[in-house]
Amino acid sequence: MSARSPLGEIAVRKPGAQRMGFFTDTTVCIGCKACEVACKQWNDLPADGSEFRKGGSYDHTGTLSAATWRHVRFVEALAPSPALQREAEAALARGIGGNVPNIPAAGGMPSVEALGGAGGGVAEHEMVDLVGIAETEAQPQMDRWLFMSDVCKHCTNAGCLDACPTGALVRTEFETVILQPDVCNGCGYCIPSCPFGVIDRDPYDGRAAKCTLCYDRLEDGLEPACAKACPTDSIQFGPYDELVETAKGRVVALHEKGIETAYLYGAGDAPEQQIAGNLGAFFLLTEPPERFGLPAQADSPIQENAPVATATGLAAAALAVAGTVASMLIAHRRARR
Amino acid sequence: MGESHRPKGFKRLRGLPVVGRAADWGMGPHAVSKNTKTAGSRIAGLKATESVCPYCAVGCGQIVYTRDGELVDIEGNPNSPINQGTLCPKGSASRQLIQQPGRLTKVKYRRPGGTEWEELDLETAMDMIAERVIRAREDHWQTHDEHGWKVDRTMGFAHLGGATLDNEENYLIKKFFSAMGAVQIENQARI
Amino acid sequence: MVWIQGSGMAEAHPVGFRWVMKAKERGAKIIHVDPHYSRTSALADLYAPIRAGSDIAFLGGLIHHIIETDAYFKDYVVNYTNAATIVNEEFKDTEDLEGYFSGYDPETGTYDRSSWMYEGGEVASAAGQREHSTQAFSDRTGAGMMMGNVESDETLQHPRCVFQLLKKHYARYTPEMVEQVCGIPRETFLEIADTLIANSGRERTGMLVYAVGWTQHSTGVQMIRGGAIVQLLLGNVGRPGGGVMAMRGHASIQGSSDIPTLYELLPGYLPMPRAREGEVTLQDYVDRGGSARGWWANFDKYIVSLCKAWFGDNATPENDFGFPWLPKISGNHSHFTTMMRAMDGGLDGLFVMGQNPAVGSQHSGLQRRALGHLKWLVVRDLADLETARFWKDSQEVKGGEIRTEDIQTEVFLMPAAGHVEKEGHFTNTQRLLQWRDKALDPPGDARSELHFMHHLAKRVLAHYAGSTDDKDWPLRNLHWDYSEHGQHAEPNAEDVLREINGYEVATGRHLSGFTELEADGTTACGCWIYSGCFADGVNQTRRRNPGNLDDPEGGWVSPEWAWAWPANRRILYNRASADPDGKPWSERKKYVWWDEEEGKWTGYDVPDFPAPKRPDYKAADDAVGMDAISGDDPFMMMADGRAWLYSPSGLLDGPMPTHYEPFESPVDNLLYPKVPANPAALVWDRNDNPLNPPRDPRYPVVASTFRLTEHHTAGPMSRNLPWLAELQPEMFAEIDPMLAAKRGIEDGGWMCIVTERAEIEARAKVTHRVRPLEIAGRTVHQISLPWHWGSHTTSEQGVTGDTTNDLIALSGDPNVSIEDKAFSCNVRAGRRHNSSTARLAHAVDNELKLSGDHGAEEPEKAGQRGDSQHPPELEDE
Amino acid sequence: MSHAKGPPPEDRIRAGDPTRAGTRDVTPAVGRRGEPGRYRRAFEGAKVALAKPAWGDARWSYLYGKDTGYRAESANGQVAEAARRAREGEELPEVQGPIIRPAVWTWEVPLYFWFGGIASGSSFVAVACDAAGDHHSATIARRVTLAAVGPCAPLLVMDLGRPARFLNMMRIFKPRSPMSLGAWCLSAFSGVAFGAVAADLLDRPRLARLLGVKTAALGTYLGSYTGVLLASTAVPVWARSRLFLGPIFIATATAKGAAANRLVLAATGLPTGHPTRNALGTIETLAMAAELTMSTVNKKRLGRLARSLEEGRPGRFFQAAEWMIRAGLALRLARSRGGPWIHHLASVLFLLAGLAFRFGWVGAGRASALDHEAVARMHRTEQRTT
Repeated sequence: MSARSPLGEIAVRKPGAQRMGFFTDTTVCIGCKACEVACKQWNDLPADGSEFRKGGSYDHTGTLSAATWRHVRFVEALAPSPALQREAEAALARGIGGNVPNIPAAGGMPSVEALGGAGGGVAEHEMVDLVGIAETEAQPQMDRWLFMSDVCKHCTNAGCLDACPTGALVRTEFETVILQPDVCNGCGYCIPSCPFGVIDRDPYDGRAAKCTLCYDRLEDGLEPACAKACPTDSIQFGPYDELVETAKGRVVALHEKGIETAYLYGAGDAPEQQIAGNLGAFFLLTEPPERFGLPAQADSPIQENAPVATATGLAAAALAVAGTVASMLIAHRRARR
Repeated sequence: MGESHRPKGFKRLRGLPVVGRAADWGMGPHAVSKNTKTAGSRIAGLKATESVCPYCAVGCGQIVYTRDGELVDIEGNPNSPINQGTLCPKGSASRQLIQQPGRLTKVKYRRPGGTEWEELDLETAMDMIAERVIRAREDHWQTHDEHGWKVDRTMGFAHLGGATLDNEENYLIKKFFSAMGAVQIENQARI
Repeated sequence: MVWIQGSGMAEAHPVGFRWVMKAKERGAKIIHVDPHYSRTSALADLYAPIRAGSDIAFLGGLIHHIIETDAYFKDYVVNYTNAATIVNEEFKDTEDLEGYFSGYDPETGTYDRSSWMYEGGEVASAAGQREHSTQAFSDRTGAGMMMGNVESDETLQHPRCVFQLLKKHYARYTPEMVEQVCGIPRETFLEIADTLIANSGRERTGMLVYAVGWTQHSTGVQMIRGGAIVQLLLGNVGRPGGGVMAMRGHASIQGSSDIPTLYELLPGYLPMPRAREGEVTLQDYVDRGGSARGWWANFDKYIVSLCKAWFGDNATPENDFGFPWLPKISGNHSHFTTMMRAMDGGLDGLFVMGQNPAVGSQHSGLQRRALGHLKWLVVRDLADLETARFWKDSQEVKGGEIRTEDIQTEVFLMPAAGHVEKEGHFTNTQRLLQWRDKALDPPGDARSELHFMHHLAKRVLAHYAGSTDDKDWPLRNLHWDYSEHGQHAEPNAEDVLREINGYEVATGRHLSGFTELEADGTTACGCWIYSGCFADGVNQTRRRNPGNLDDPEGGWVSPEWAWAWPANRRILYNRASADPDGKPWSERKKYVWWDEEEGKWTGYDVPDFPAPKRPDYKAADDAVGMDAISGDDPFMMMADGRAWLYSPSGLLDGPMPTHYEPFESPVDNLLYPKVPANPAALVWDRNDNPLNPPRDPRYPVVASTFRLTEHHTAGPMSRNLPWLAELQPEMFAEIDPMLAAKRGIEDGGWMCIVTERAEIEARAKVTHRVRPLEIAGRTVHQISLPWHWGSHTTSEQGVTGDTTNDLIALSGDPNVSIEDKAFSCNVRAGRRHNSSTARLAHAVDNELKLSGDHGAEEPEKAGQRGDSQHPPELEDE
Repeated sequence: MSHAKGPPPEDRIRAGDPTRAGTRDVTPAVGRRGEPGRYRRAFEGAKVALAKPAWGDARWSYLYGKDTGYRAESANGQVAEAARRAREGEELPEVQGPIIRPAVWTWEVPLYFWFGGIASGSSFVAVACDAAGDHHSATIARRVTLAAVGPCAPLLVMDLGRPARFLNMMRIFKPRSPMSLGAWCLSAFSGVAFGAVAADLLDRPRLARLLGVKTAALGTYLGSYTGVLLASTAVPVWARSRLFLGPIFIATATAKGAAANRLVLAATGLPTGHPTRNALGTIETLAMAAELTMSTVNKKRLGRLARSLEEGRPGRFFQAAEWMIRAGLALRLARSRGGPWIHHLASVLFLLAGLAFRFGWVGAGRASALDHEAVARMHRTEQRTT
């Protein structure tokens, strides 16, 4: 299984160059956001607005954007409450495998009404009882708090790269995908073409922008700013094949430690299961991808859809031309008669 | 996983003789701009100075890259056994600390009862402060305290600060203010 | 094993946590005990939520469990601690006196500590000294104690031996009690205890990490003592992978204690001369501070060398080296006391350098008001900040309570140089002195503090040059000789460091270490513990060779990276890493050992022991100085060479940590119902410092504060920086979903937090990370508050918010006057209507309620509150 | 254009702060948009001081060594199997979005789609008229084509974030990108359509007819690529409509082209009952009927995803479009009694319906992209429409 990009896609060709990538291991991430800041520092990106976001735990960045190329997601994972646990166990015992009751969302707090709150001035003695009941019966317990530093995936099958009409997006000798700011005219097509919601057009500047995997640093043999800053090496950088080997070993090591939900997102998959032909920046996760805002499966939308859509479109167009001509001929023939 | 998941269509297209090559048109070297061709790090060849992060007490090593006396970049020092090149978000932002918006470059002065800042010349300010310290020392000098104990000190002025200052600075603060007889010298270590 | 309690290490020291993660990958267990489920908890193997302020009950529980299960490291405990030492008959425990130790004086709220002494030992200083401001220096080290006749029982069976006293003192700190007091389920507690035990001993070591989550309590020092006792019982001190790690919060906060800008200390932890103890002559001072036995026999050398550094050639044996002219302290001159003197109009001027008390100091509403009573204020910082502009747009001014025009304070806001714009060194949390080279010039009129102090000193010294007044002797004779360079006449920082390192007066030769210091005036040294940092005329703090970190033979010690005090030692008391015979306890944990062939101590680090002293050396009873320390007494700074499980002296509030509730606690003290709070703790009892009455139903919620990774302390170094400000844009409070539902508070919505001092508003972060705790059969809610926000920012992309410290009363640990951060409060939905501290507006004219003479400068201003002040009718509620 | 108003905050900060103090530049470092690192080596050929060459500082990990349990020997298939477990299965775990970004396009784009559709449809009409021998109508249709394609380029340029760089569209020819092909197609179409009209004016009918055929050939792509362009994105409602979007867009293009020409021909004096007018009426009716059918089928197929086509503003656009089509069709059926104005009204309704469809489709993309669960579900469910 090859993680190589097709040679024809590589725009910058240099002898001896090899694919470089990121391996982001969420099991050692401490959610400090050093990567976000180090990225902004090196790339001289502006702050992206100071909005207090609800429901996102400590995430006030929200998404990757034209001015934010690393973004740390926070997931407050809840374990089921004792009551739910019992219900689930009972269900399993009855043989209703897989149909385990849903665990409430981390962001979704129980509403005031649901918990029987009467607004502001509840007397202390009232409180104790209600709390006690809620505690033991319905309250889910905080289980794990997960952090994941998201970034451009530098896909093998890159949607943005396929979409770009100006050649502003190119694949480099490191098989990363970068946007050349001196070329981009801000057509915006790359934005919906990215299956990971990475690239964005800056509302002030008008051009699109995203992670370059620090192309300028790579040229001088420097590690990308985020990977360098990461205090716990949650973000690792290196030759892609080596990284994938390390990461696979990590998954096995975690399985041996009993963390059986650990898996790689974007590398090490069987060919028919690859995400966008494998990701240049891949992740080690312990929860389903959707918890981190990642799709379970993805590919370059153009590679996936454009051939068939073009075919049906053109076929329909041919039909339309034929139909138009036919109608016209029929009408005129009828008129002549 | 069904076969349908794979972009077989595109892969197959790419395999075709002419169409296949056309699939990669527009993506080769001619898409590369001049700037990209000459891309490189903005710190190559710059003066590098070794420093230490000013935030918490872990003491991470930093490298400061400057060009003609102007700050270009601060990043972690990979040689430091403490941080091995890494930095936390605050340390990573320390260039912005130096080049921060609203960085003071002039002495600001607020006169008694004043409603706005005024600007002062540094030397004037230093003279004014020296005069006030001397007066405060004299006005509140105690040879003995109210219990009759010999104290030889002034209670007229106090000092607070020091936890982010250099030890050399703290040393001069302690040495000089003690020589003046001041005892109310404190810092963050207690707060 | 890494045990983190009272610290959010991953939040506040992310890069330090790098090594915790490495340890975790190597198989170490990470334990986090904290009221606040933080990013540290998320990475820990085991997390236990604890009610803020109940840590001693937990620690006592651990001590109880370790002793009960016989799990302590016997060889270590018997040989290296004072477990076997017998305490005199007068001593009475809190178990005997229902919450008090013997010697309590309810009138003054202080202890007479003479009854806590060892049998046969004597305290050299007068009994009953009440200098609670300044923990008597001699006490800390046992210096001055006569150890010769002290008795011990190595079988640990004597009913009055320290071990048995510990056992008795903590007999009621059972897992069940821990559950009741701390809210930690019994199973979780036992799991933690057993993990600690399993990871300690000969083959394994465990490390304890704490930070201001412990220090900032009315029982802060005793919490740390409790942690130390656990670590000593488990044999985790002086060994690699062990220790009690204080995670310090500022770049050089360690340095600013070593070379202290602290009122009760001189450089190198020498005490300031104390008027009350009559330390007027050098001899008095040395007699009280020095010690006949142990390291402190060198005390006179350090103080004389310091005086030589300060007064140069003018310091002579005839004039006691100028010592008599040093100012003397007489009570508590700490920051809080000083600010209250300012409040009452007793202070003319204040220098604030790189600090923001208007946000960062406890009871900041009072701090801001006090600033307005100064005649002048000098603030030095990188940008405008709340402390400098309190007269312009503070809460009180904006709220209309105080008019700007009425504030007569003259303010100088001086532009300071940043860390890369000056050279000098920081001392980090592990005592490493690290030099920073200067990278660029500061902009405009910005200058370093070194420049400021140097040029201020030159002006003042010139003024006094012709004075003949005796009080001006120190200024006339001050040795102030630092070379200047550059267009701004910047003093040379290395010159200052050379003086700190010390030199031979006659030749100017740099000293190689404090062992070269003499008491006869032939050496000068600005800080004895730093002596050696400029050995051989080389700036040792500028060394940057990390060595081979992968070398299994101690490569990780990196002895040639920078320089650690003392004498470049990386682990203190590392003699304890070897057994009494001088052999490493285990091959796995070897660090420093006795080399019989060479006849000296050797190892990966600089041995913290006299190199040629044989492990089998036995000190004679009448030996003095270092000769009194036997070859198997690793804790050589203590007079008995032992680590103290029981502190016969040194602490003002008890020889053993005892659980007391915080002053503002919503629950009773289950262990000592008659003594809710630390009876010896400090409280400034004033109208403008009102306390929430204990167990007041109006304040049912426990609050504690914490730090965020994205911000730094009071905010001027982070809130003005767009890159950091956007990451945590608003002040928030973390609150559990149940309490939120009760109060109608919605996630992301506004809420208010109320105490007697203030009402602040914050965004609600409703999260399951915060858990209500079961405390003694009732549910107690906790909220957690970050404290980084203030009212001013310099930039459009900076952030502002309400100040958490507005909420907190002034109170303090009796030993070190550090604030108490656990408090009670109430919360409601919505925004505040008045300025945050409007509640104080009418309380500022101080009417005296209670006072006690504690030897403070103005005794009526500092009071102390023990149980006696608690309204009795609330006791049985 | 989606440009934010006024200077960005960091520029305001820079403008408010001094730039020099003493010897130092004190311009605050608050970032600059769109200029990643500025990519410029300070000194050509120079090394970076205190950094190990060839990514040396990154080529080791403190986590990965013999002393950590960081890595184990990789077992065959275990890693892929772990990923399969986490990523497969119909049941959707909790989604913490957003997953993708919506397109940033504003009103210019649907309007461009609309004009492009008319132009494309008109080019078909011109060819048909020529084929049927009605060269007069063909000339008119070629003019309508040119007139309709006229606003397209300006609209496209206006939508760019950097309109001054619109020529960069011509920098490369990239068949893979519908946007690139579309831009090339649009310029070729415009050029050829202009040539055809010029040939008409210069009285070169044979050339005009030839160019007319070429225009129509390009028109097949111009009319359909807009649908392809939307279908080739990660937006669920577009991507999952990939089989229908091209045909739907072509159908409306054909209808709009016919309708526009019918109206123009009527206005320029082509009499009622003229076979071309009749034929055009038939074409628009059939095309719109086809569109309505395909839309309905597509919506059925989309299932839950169709919500973004039914709700909110885009939903209202779709409803309006569908009602206009139904009304138009009804009017057509009633035409015998109502006379030509009814007929014209139907054509106008079809034209407007086409416009509403375009706005509806573009708007639905936004809603769909922000429906995190829909995005997640699209990638979870295994059976994809082919």
